[in-house]
Amino acid sequence: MKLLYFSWVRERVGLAEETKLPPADVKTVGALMAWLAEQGEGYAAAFADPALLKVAINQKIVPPTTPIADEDEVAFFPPFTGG
Amino acid sequence: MKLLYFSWVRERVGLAEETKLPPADVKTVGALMAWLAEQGEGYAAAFADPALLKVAINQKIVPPTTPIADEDEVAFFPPFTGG
Amino acid sequence: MIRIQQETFDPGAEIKALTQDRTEIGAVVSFTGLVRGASSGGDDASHPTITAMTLEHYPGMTEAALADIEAEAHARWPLTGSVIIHRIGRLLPGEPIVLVVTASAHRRAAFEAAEFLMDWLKTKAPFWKREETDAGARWVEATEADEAATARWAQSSAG
Amino acid sequence: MIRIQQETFDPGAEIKALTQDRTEIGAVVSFTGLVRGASSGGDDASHPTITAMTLEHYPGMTEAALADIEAEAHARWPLTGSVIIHRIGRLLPGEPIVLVVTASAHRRAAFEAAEFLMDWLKTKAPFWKREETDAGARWVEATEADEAATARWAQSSAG
Repeated sequence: MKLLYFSWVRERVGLAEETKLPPADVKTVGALMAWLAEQGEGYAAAFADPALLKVAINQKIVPPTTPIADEDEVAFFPPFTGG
Repeated sequence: MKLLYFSWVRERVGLAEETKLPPADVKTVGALMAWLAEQGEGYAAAFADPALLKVAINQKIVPPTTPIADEDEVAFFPPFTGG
Repeated sequence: MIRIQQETFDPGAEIKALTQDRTEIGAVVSFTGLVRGASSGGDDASHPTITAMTLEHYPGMTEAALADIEAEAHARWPLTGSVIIHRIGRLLPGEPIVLVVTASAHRRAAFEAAEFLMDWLKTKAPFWKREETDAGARWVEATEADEAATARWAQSSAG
Repeated sequence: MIRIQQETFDPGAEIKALTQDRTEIGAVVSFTGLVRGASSGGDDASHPTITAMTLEHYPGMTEAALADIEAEAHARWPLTGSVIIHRIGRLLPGEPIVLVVTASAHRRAAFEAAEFLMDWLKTKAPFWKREETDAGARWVEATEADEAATARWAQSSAG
Protein backbone atom coordinates (compact mmCIF):
# COMPACT_ATOMS: atom_id res chain seq x y z
CA MET A 1 0.00 0.00 0.00
CA LYS A 2 1.41 3.39 -1.03
CA LEU A 3 1.13 5.94 1.78
CA LEU A 4 1.54 9.70 1.20
CA TYR A 5 1.90 12.36 3.88
CA PHE A 6 1.49 16.11 3.38
CA SER A 7 1.96 19.32 5.36
CA TRP A 8 2.54 18.74 9.11
CA VAL A 9 1.66 15.04 8.76
CA ARG A 10 4.71 14.70 6.51
CA GLU A 11 6.83 16.68 8.96
CA ARG A 12 5.77 14.58 11.97
CA VAL A 13 6.11 11.20 10.22
CA GLY A 14 9.40 12.36 8.75
CA LEU A 15 8.58 10.97 5.30
CA ALA A 16 6.72 12.24 2.22
CA GLU A 17 5.82 8.74 1.09
CA GLU A 18 6.44 5.06 1.80
CA THR A 19 5.10 1.61 1.00
CA LYS A 20 3.70 -0.34 3.95
CA LEU A 21 1.54 -3.43 4.22
CA PRO A 22 -0.76 -3.29 7.26
CA PRO A 23 -1.97 -6.54 8.89
CA ALA A 24 -4.97 -8.24 7.30
CA ASP A 25 -7.33 -7.17 10.11
CA VAL A 26 -6.74 -3.48 9.25
CA LYS A 27 -9.62 -3.15 6.80
CA THR A 28 -10.71 0.53 6.86
CA VAL A 29 -9.20 4.01 6.70
CA GLY A 30 -9.98 4.48 10.40
CA ALA A 31 -8.28 1.23 11.39
CA LEU A 32 -5.28 2.14 9.22
CA MET A 33 -4.84 5.45 11.08
CA ALA A 34 -5.06 3.66 14.46
CA TRP A 35 -2.44 1.13 13.30
CA LEU A 36 -0.14 3.86 11.91
CA ALA A 37 -0.30 5.69 15.26
CA GLU A 38 1.46 2.65 16.78
CA GLN A 39 4.37 2.62 14.31
CA GLY A 40 6.67 4.96 16.26
CA GLU A 41 6.97 8.39 17.85
CA GLY A 42 6.57 10.44 14.65
CA TYR A 43 3.54 8.40 13.57
CA ALA A 44 2.05 8.73 17.06
CA ALA A 45 2.36 12.54 16.84
CA ALA A 46 0.91 12.63 13.32
CA PHE A 47 -2.07 10.34 14.02
CA ALA A 48 -2.77 11.28 17.65
CA ASP A 49 -6.01 13.04 16.67
CA PRO A 50 -7.47 11.49 13.48
CA ALA A 51 -10.27 14.10 13.53
CA LEU A 52 -7.70 16.72 12.42
CA LEU A 53 -6.87 14.73 9.29
CA LYS A 54 -8.37 14.24 5.86
CA VAL A 55 -7.72 11.04 3.94
CA ALA A 56 -7.73 10.46 0.18
CA ILE A 57 -7.78 7.03 -1.44
CA ASN A 58 -6.54 7.13 -5.02
CA GLN A 59 -6.82 10.94 -4.87
CA LYS A 60 -10.46 11.08 -3.74
CA ILE A 61 -11.32 12.23 -0.22
CA VAL A 62 -13.06 9.46 1.74
CA PRO A 63 -14.59 8.97 5.23
CA PRO A 64 -12.82 6.81 7.91
CA THR A 65 -15.24 3.93 7.36
CA THR A 66 -14.01 3.42 3.78
CA PRO A 67 -12.43 -0.02 3.11
CA ILE A 68 -8.79 -0.12 1.95
CA ALA A 69 -7.01 -2.44 -0.47
CA ASP A 70 -3.32 -3.35 -0.80
CA GLU A 71 -2.97 -1.62 -4.16
CA ASP A 72 -4.46 1.69 -2.95
CA GLU A 73 -2.65 5.04 -2.81
CA VAL A 74 -3.66 6.47 0.59
CA ALA A 75 -2.81 10.10 1.45
CA PHE A 76 -3.06 11.83 4.84
CA PHE A 77 -3.18 15.61 5.29
CA PRO A 78 -4.83 18.48 7.21
CA PRO A 79 -7.62 20.54 5.53
CA PHE A 80 -6.52 22.45 2.42
CA THR A 81 -5.25 26.04 2.70
CA GLY A 82 -4.50 27.05 -0.89
CA GLY A 83 -5.76 30.00 -2.92
CA MET B 1 -28.75 80.03 -19.33
CA LYS B 2 -26.40 77.44 -20.79
CA LEU B 3 -28.30 74.45 -22.18
CA LEU B 4 -26.61 71.13 -23.00
CA TYR B 5 -28.13 68.22 -24.93
CA PHE B 6 -26.81 64.66 -25.02
CA SER B 7 -27.54 61.41 -26.86
CA TRP B 8 -30.81 61.44 -28.81
CA VAL B 9 -31.84 64.77 -27.22
CA ARG B 10 -28.83 66.34 -28.94
CA GLU B 11 -29.73 64.62 -32.21
CA ARG B 12 -33.35 65.77 -32.13
CA VAL B 13 -32.60 69.36 -31.09
CA GLY B 14 -29.76 69.43 -33.62
CA LEU B 15 -27.36 71.13 -31.19
CA ALA B 16 -24.95 69.96 -28.49
CA GLU B 17 -25.22 73.23 -26.57
CA GLU B 18 -26.65 76.75 -26.76
CA THR B 19 -27.34 79.78 -24.59
CA LYS B 20 -31.02 80.70 -24.20
CA LEU B 21 -32.90 82.98 -21.82
CA PRO B 22 -36.39 81.65 -21.07
CA PRO B 23 -39.18 84.10 -20.08
CA ALA B 24 -39.29 85.18 -16.43
CA ASP B 25 -42.36 83.01 -15.70
CA VAL B 26 -40.37 79.84 -16.55
CA LYS B 27 -39.15 79.15 -13.04
CA THR B 28 -38.57 75.39 -12.78
CA VAL B 29 -36.93 72.53 -14.68
CA GLY B 30 -40.39 71.21 -15.61
CA ALA B 31 -41.53 74.59 -16.94
CA LEU B 32 -38.28 74.93 -18.88
CA MET B 33 -38.89 71.61 -20.64
CA ALA B 34 -42.45 72.65 -21.53
CA TRP B 35 -41.18 75.96 -22.91
CA LEU B 36 -38.36 74.27 -24.88
CA ALA B 37 -40.91 71.89 -26.46
CA GLU B 38 -42.44 74.99 -28.11
CA GLN B 39 -39.19 76.25 -29.67
CA GLY B 40 -39.47 74.34 -32.97
CA GLU B 41 -39.84 70.92 -34.53
CA GLY B 42 -36.58 69.44 -33.20
CA TYR B 43 -37.26 70.71 -29.68
CA ALA B 44 -40.82 69.36 -29.86
CA ALA B 45 -39.49 65.91 -30.75
CA ALA B 46 -36.85 66.03 -28.00
CA PHE B 47 -39.16 67.25 -25.24
CA ALA B 48 -42.41 65.53 -26.28
CA ASP B 49 -42.23 63.16 -23.31
CA PRO B 50 -40.33 64.77 -20.40
CA ALA B 51 -40.68 61.52 -18.42
CA LEU B 52 -38.05 59.96 -20.73
CA LEU B 53 -35.50 62.62 -19.79
CA LYS B 54 -33.11 63.25 -16.94
CA VAL B 55 -32.04 66.81 -16.14
CA ALA B 56 -28.84 68.01 -14.45
CA ILE B 57 -28.36 71.53 -13.10
CA ASN B 58 -24.69 72.41 -12.74
CA GLN B 59 -23.88 68.71 -13.23
CA LYS B 60 -26.18 67.39 -10.48
CA ILE B 61 -29.31 65.42 -11.40
CA VAL B 62 -32.44 67.22 -10.18
CA PRO B 63 -36.23 66.62 -10.20
CA PRO B 64 -38.57 68.67 -12.48
CA THR B 65 -39.73 70.81 -9.55
CA THR B 66 -36.24 72.27 -9.08
CA PRO B 67 -36.00 76.08 -9.57
CA ILE B 68 -33.70 77.38 -12.31
CA ALA B 69 -31.52 80.50 -12.45
CA ASP B 70 -30.15 82.45 -15.44
CA GLU B 71 -26.54 81.49 -14.66
CA ASP B 72 -27.26 77.74 -14.46
CA GLU B 73 -25.83 75.06 -16.74
CA VAL B 74 -28.83 72.84 -17.52
CA ALA B 75 -28.31 69.48 -19.29
CA PHE B 76 -30.94 67.18 -20.80
CA PHE B 77 -30.36 63.49 -21.59
CA PRO B 78 -31.87 59.99 -21.42
CA PRO B 79 -30.83 57.57 -18.63
CA PHE B 80 -27.15 56.63 -18.65
CA THR B 81 -25.96 53.55 -20.54
CA GLY B 82 -22.21 53.43 -19.89
CA GLY B 83 -20.08 50.67 -18.47
CA MET C 1 -7.63 56.65 -9.88
CA ILE C 2 -9.97 57.71 -12.69
CA ARG C 3 -9.33 58.08 -16.41
CA ILE C 4 -11.64 58.90 -19.31
CA GLN C 5 -9.89 58.38 -22.63
CA GLN C 6 -10.26 57.46 -26.29
CA GLU C 7 -7.22 55.19 -26.41
CA THR C 8 -7.29 51.59 -25.24
CA PHE C 9 -5.94 50.35 -21.90
CA ASP C 10 -3.94 47.41 -20.53
CA PRO C 11 -5.56 45.62 -17.56
CA GLY C 12 -2.28 43.92 -16.68
CA ALA C 13 -0.42 47.23 -16.44
CA GLU C 14 -3.11 48.69 -14.17
CA ILE C 15 -3.08 45.62 -11.90
CA LYS C 16 0.71 45.84 -11.70
CA ALA C 17 0.64 49.58 -10.89
CA LEU C 18 -1.77 48.96 -7.97
CA THR C 19 0.33 46.18 -6.44
CA GLN C 20 3.93 47.20 -7.18
CA ASP C 21 6.14 47.26 -4.05
CA ARG C 22 3.17 46.63 -1.74
CA THR C 23 2.95 43.80 0.80
CA GLU C 24 -0.37 44.53 2.51
CA ILE C 25 -2.50 43.60 -0.53
CA GLY C 26 -3.90 40.06 -0.58
CA ALA C 27 -6.44 40.36 -3.38
CA VAL C 28 -6.81 42.23 -6.66
CA VAL C 29 -9.96 41.97 -8.78
CA SER C 30 -10.23 43.39 -12.29
CA PHE C 31 -13.28 43.75 -14.50
CA THR C 32 -12.90 44.44 -18.21
CA GLY C 33 -16.00 45.26 -20.25
CA LEU C 34 -15.77 44.69 -24.01
CA VAL C 35 -17.87 45.61 -27.06
CA ARG C 36 -19.88 42.59 -28.10
CA GLY C 37 -20.72 41.80 -31.70
CA ALA C 38 -24.26 40.77 -30.71
CA SER C 39 -26.87 43.39 -29.80
CA SER C 40 -27.31 44.06 -26.11
CA GLY C 41 -31.05 43.72 -26.65
CA GLY C 42 -30.79 39.96 -26.19
CA ASP C 43 -28.92 36.83 -27.04
CA ASP C 44 -31.14 35.25 -29.66
CA ALA C 45 -30.14 34.99 -33.26
CA SER C 46 -32.74 37.52 -34.44
CA HIS C 47 -30.77 40.44 -32.98
CA PRO C 48 -28.67 42.38 -35.46
CA THR C 49 -24.89 42.23 -35.55
CA ILE C 50 -23.13 45.23 -34.04
CA THR C 51 -20.53 46.80 -36.29
CA ALA C 52 -19.45 49.62 -33.94
CA MET C 53 -20.29 51.28 -30.64
CA THR C 54 -19.87 55.01 -29.93
CA LEU C 55 -19.57 56.25 -26.34
CA GLU C 56 -20.71 59.83 -25.66
CA HIS C 57 -20.22 61.48 -22.26
CA TYR C 58 -20.75 64.75 -20.36
CA PRO C 59 -17.25 66.17 -19.79
CA GLY C 60 -16.81 67.49 -16.27
CA MET C 61 -19.85 65.73 -14.85
CA THR C 62 -18.35 62.35 -15.80
CA GLU C 63 -15.15 62.94 -13.84
CA ALA C 64 -17.13 64.16 -10.81
CA ALA C 65 -19.53 61.19 -10.96
CA LEU C 66 -16.72 58.63 -11.21
CA ALA C 67 -14.84 60.30 -8.34
CA ASP C 68 -18.00 60.10 -6.20
CA ILE C 69 -18.53 56.42 -7.08
CA GLU C 70 -14.91 55.56 -6.30
CA ALA C 71 -15.07 57.46 -2.98
CA GLU C 72 -18.26 55.58 -2.07
CA ALA C 73 -16.53 52.23 -2.71
CA HIS C 74 -13.62 53.25 -0.46
CA ALA C 75 -16.10 54.29 2.26
CA ARG C 76 -17.83 50.88 2.10
CA TRP C 77 -14.83 48.53 1.78
CA PRO C 78 -11.25 48.63 3.12
CA LEU C 79 -9.54 49.08 -0.26
CA THR C 80 -5.83 49.71 -0.65
CA GLY C 81 -6.36 51.09 -4.15
CA SER C 82 -8.69 51.24 -7.14
CA VAL C 83 -8.76 52.17 -10.82
CA ILE C 84 -11.65 53.16 -13.08
CA ILE C 85 -10.95 53.68 -16.79
CA HIS C 86 -13.79 54.38 -19.23
CA ARG C 87 -13.24 54.85 -22.94
CA ILE C 88 -15.15 57.30 -25.15
CA GLY C 89 -15.52 57.59 -28.92
CA ARG C 90 -16.11 54.93 -31.57
CA LEU C 91 -15.11 51.37 -30.70
CA LEU C 92 -15.29 48.09 -32.63
CA PRO C 93 -16.52 44.67 -31.40
CA GLY C 94 -13.88 42.98 -29.28
CA GLU C 95 -12.42 46.28 -28.05
CA PRO C 96 -12.38 47.02 -24.30
CA ILE C 97 -14.72 49.79 -23.08
CA VAL C 98 -14.31 49.91 -19.33
CA LEU C 99 -11.86 48.71 -16.67
CA VAL C 100 -12.36 48.52 -12.93
CA VAL C 101 -9.60 47.25 -10.62
CA THR C 102 -9.87 46.95 -6.84
CA ALA C 103 -7.20 45.93 -4.33
CA SER C 104 -7.69 44.93 -0.71
CA ALA C 105 -6.17 42.80 2.04
CA HIS C 106 -9.02 40.29 1.59
CA ARG C 107 -10.76 38.82 -1.42
CA ARG C 108 -14.38 39.43 -0.44
CA ALA C 109 -13.84 43.20 -0.20
CA ALA C 110 -12.06 43.31 -3.58
CA PHE C 111 -14.81 41.28 -5.31
CA GLU C 112 -17.70 43.21 -3.78
CA ALA C 113 -16.15 46.61 -4.45
CA ALA C 114 -15.47 45.74 -8.11
CA GLU C 115 -19.08 44.60 -8.62
CA PHE C 116 -20.34 47.71 -6.84
CA LEU C 117 -18.21 50.02 -9.00
CA MET C 118 -19.51 48.41 -12.19
CA ASP C 119 -23.15 48.48 -11.06
CA TRP C 120 -23.03 52.11 -9.99
CA LEU C 121 -20.99 53.21 -12.99
CA LYS C 122 -23.68 51.83 -15.34
CA THR C 123 -26.49 53.95 -13.88
CA LYS C 124 -24.74 56.91 -12.20
CA ALA C 125 -22.05 58.05 -14.67
CA PRO C 126 -23.09 60.19 -17.67
CA PHE C 127 -22.21 57.94 -20.61
CA TRP C 128 -24.45 57.03 -23.53
CA LYS C 129 -23.90 54.20 -25.99
CA ARG C 130 -24.92 54.31 -29.64
CA GLU C 131 -24.80 51.02 -31.49
CA GLU C 132 -24.23 50.76 -35.23
CA THR C 133 -25.69 47.51 -36.53
CA ASP C 134 -26.24 45.91 -39.91
CA ALA C 135 -29.89 47.02 -39.47
CA GLY C 136 -29.07 50.69 -38.68
CA ALA C 137 -27.96 52.71 -35.65
CA ARG C 138 -29.73 53.11 -32.32
CA TRP C 139 -29.13 54.54 -28.87
CA VAL C 140 -28.85 51.76 -26.32
CA GLU C 141 -31.70 51.92 -23.78
CA ALA C 142 -31.16 51.70 -20.05
CA THR C 143 -32.36 48.39 -18.63
CA GLU C 144 -34.33 47.53 -15.52
CA ALA C 145 -31.71 44.89 -14.79
CA ASP C 146 -29.07 47.61 -14.49
CA GLU C 147 -31.34 49.68 -12.23
CA ALA C 148 -31.92 46.61 -10.05
CA ALA C 149 -28.19 45.90 -9.93
CA THR C 150 -27.59 49.44 -8.64
CA ALA C 151 -30.44 49.24 -6.14
CA ARG C 152 -29.17 46.09 -4.45
CA TRP C 153 -26.27 48.09 -2.95
CA ALA C 154 -28.55 50.71 -1.38
CA GLN C 155 -29.23 48.69 1.78
CA SER C 156 -25.62 47.99 2.69
CA SER C 157 -24.17 51.51 2.71
CA ALA C 158 -21.55 52.10 5.38
CA GLY C 159 -21.58 55.84 4.56
CA MET D 1 -7.23 26.14 -18.65
CA ILE D 2 -5.29 25.01 -15.57
CA ARG D 3 -1.64 25.52 -14.67
CA ILE D 4 0.34 24.63 -11.53
CA GLN D 5 3.76 26.21 -11.62
CA GLN D 6 6.64 27.63 -9.60
CA GLU D 7 7.23 30.63 -11.85
CA THR D 8 5.17 33.81 -11.64
CA PHE D 9 2.34 34.73 -14.03
CA ASP D 10 1.04 37.81 -15.85
CA PRO D 11 -2.68 38.51 -15.32
CA GLY D 12 -2.74 40.87 -18.32
CA ALA D 13 -1.37 38.20 -20.67
CA GLU D 14 -3.97 35.67 -19.47
CA ILE D 15 -6.82 38.18 -19.90
CA LYS D 16 -5.57 38.98 -23.39
CA ALA D 17 -5.30 35.29 -24.33
CA LEU D 18 -8.94 34.69 -23.30
CA THR D 19 -10.31 37.64 -25.31
CA GLN D 20 -8.06 37.81 -28.40
CA ASP D 21 -10.03 37.81 -31.68
CA ARG D 22 -13.34 37.16 -29.88
CA THR D 23 -16.45 39.33 -30.24
CA GLU D 24 -18.98 37.42 -28.12
CA ILE D 25 -17.29 38.24 -24.80
CA GLY D 26 -18.72 41.20 -22.90
CA ALA D 27 -17.07 40.72 -19.51
CA VAL D 28 -13.77 39.43 -18.16
CA VAL D 29 -13.09 39.20 -14.42
CA SER D 30 -9.67 38.41 -12.96
CA PHE D 31 -8.72 37.62 -9.39
CA THR D 32 -5.09 37.75 -8.30
CA GLY D 33 -4.16 36.50 -4.84
CA LEU D 34 -0.88 37.79 -3.36
CA VAL D 35 1.32 36.89 -0.39
CA ARG D 36 0.68 39.40 2.37
CA GLY D 37 3.36 40.58 4.75
CA ALA D 38 0.92 40.40 7.67
CA SER D 39 -0.11 37.05 9.16
CA SER D 40 -3.35 35.60 7.86
CA GLY D 41 -4.38 35.02 11.47
CA GLY D 42 -5.78 38.53 11.69
CA ASP D 43 -5.21 42.16 10.97
CA ASP D 44 -4.14 43.49 14.34
CA ALA D 45 -0.64 44.69 15.01
CA SER D 46 0.18 41.81 17.36
CA HIS D 47 0.45 39.34 14.47
CA PRO D 48 3.96 38.56 13.32
CA THR D 49 5.39 39.75 10.02
CA ILE D 50 5.48 37.10 7.28
CA THR D 51 8.87 36.74 5.62
CA ALA D 52 7.97 33.93 3.19
CA MET D 53 5.18 31.54 2.24
CA THR D 54 5.72 28.00 0.92
CA LEU D 55 3.00 26.25 -1.06
CA GLU D 56 2.95 22.44 -0.96
CA HIS D 57 0.54 20.39 -3.08
CA TYR D 58 -0.45 16.82 -4.00
CA PRO D 59 0.72 16.33 -7.60
CA GLY D 60 -1.88 14.56 -9.69
CA MET D 61 -4.75 15.15 -7.28
CA THR D 62 -4.28 18.92 -7.62
CA GLU D 63 -4.70 18.87 -11.40
CA ALA D 64 -7.78 16.65 -11.11
CA ALA D 65 -9.33 18.82 -8.38
CA LEU D 66 -8.79 22.05 -10.33
CA ALA D 67 -10.21 20.47 -13.51
CA ASP D 68 -13.32 19.40 -11.55
CA ILE D 69 -13.73 22.88 -10.05
CA GLU D 70 -13.35 24.55 -13.46
CA ALA D 71 -15.85 22.11 -15.02
CA GLU D 72 -18.33 22.86 -12.23
CA ALA D 73 -18.05 26.61 -12.93
CA HIS D 74 -18.72 26.03 -16.63
CA ALA D 75 -21.76 23.89 -15.73
CA ARG D 76 -23.18 26.66 -13.53
CA TRP D 77 -22.46 29.77 -15.66
CA PRO D 78 -22.32 30.41 -19.42
CA LEU D 79 -18.57 31.06 -19.61
CA THR D 80 -16.70 31.56 -22.87
CA GLY D 81 -13.39 30.75 -21.18
CA SER D 82 -11.55 30.49 -17.89
CA VAL D 83 -8.03 30.25 -16.46
CA ILE D 84 -6.80 28.92 -13.10
CA ILE D 85 -3.10 29.30 -12.27
CA HIS D 86 -1.76 28.29 -8.85
CA ARG D 87 1.88 28.68 -7.88
CA ILE D 88 3.81 26.26 -5.69
CA GLY D 89 7.12 26.57 -3.84
CA ARG D 90 8.53 29.38 -1.74
CA LEU D 91 7.12 32.88 -2.35
CA LEU D 92 7.88 36.27 -0.82
CA PRO D 93 5.42 38.94 0.39
CA GLY D 94 4.01 40.88 -2.55
CA GLU D 95 4.35 37.94 -4.96
CA PRO D 96 1.23 36.56 -6.70
CA ILE D 97 0.07 33.08 -5.60
CA VAL D 98 -3.09 32.42 -7.57
CA LEU D 99 -4.90 33.72 -10.63
CA VAL D 100 -8.47 33.09 -11.71
CA VAL D 101 -9.87 34.63 -14.92
CA THR D 102 -13.42 34.17 -16.20
CA ALA D 103 -14.96 35.42 -19.45
CA SER D 104 -18.64 35.58 -20.34
CA ALA D 105 -21.12 37.53 -22.45
CA HIS D 106 -22.43 39.19 -19.29
CA ARG D 107 -20.79 40.64 -16.22
CA ARG D 108 -22.80 38.89 -13.50
CA ALA D 109 -21.78 35.42 -14.75
CA ALA D 110 -18.11 36.42 -14.96
CA PHE D 111 -18.13 37.89 -11.43
CA GLU D 112 -20.00 35.00 -9.83
CA ALA D 113 -17.91 32.33 -11.54
CA ALA D 114 -14.65 34.00 -10.46
CA GLU D 115 -15.82 34.18 -6.82
CA PHE D 116 -17.01 30.59 -6.99
CA LEU D 117 -13.68 29.36 -8.40
CA MET D 118 -11.74 31.11 -5.62
CA ASP D 119 -14.06 29.86 -2.87
CA TRP D 120 -13.96 26.25 -4.06
CA LEU D 121 -10.25 26.31 -4.82
CA LYS D 122 -9.52 27.32 -1.21
CA THR D 123 -11.25 24.30 0.31
CA LYS D 124 -11.30 21.68 -2.47
CA ALA D 125 -7.83 21.77 -4.03
CA PRO D 126 -4.94 20.00 -2.22
CA PHE D 127 -2.62 22.90 -1.39
CA TRP D 128 -1.08 23.68 1.98
CA LYS D 129 0.54 26.97 3.02
CA ARG D 130 3.45 27.23 5.41
CA GLU D 131 4.24 30.71 6.67
CA GLU D 132 7.69 31.79 7.78
CA THR D 133 7.41 34.71 10.20
CA ASP D 134 9.77 36.68 12.40
CA ALA D 135 8.37 34.54 15.25
CA GLY D 136 8.97 31.17 13.54
CA ALA D 137 7.26 29.00 10.94
CA ARG D 138 3.76 27.54 11.06
CA TRP D 139 1.30 25.72 8.82
CA VAL D 140 -1.65 27.98 8.00
CA GLU D 141 -4.88 26.60 9.44
CA ALA D 142 -8.07 26.26 7.44
CA THR D 143 -10.69 28.80 8.51
CA GLU D 144 -14.40 28.50 9.13
CA ALA D 145 -14.83 31.59 6.95
CA ASP D 146 -13.40 29.67 3.98
CA GLU D 147 -15.66 26.69 4.70
CA ALA D 148 -18.65 29.04 4.86
CA ALA D 149 -17.60 30.71 1.59
CA THR D 150 -17.55 27.30 -0.10
CA ALA D 151 -20.87 26.25 1.43
CA ARG D 152 -22.79 29.29 0.13
CA TRP D 153 -22.52 27.91 -3.43
CA ALA D 154 -24.00 24.52 -2.51
CA GLN D 155 -27.62 25.67 -2.91
CA SER D 156 -27.30 27.11 -6.37
CA SER D 157 -25.82 24.19 -8.30
CA ALA D 158 -27.06 23.83 -11.85
CA GLY D 159 -25.29 20.47 -12.12
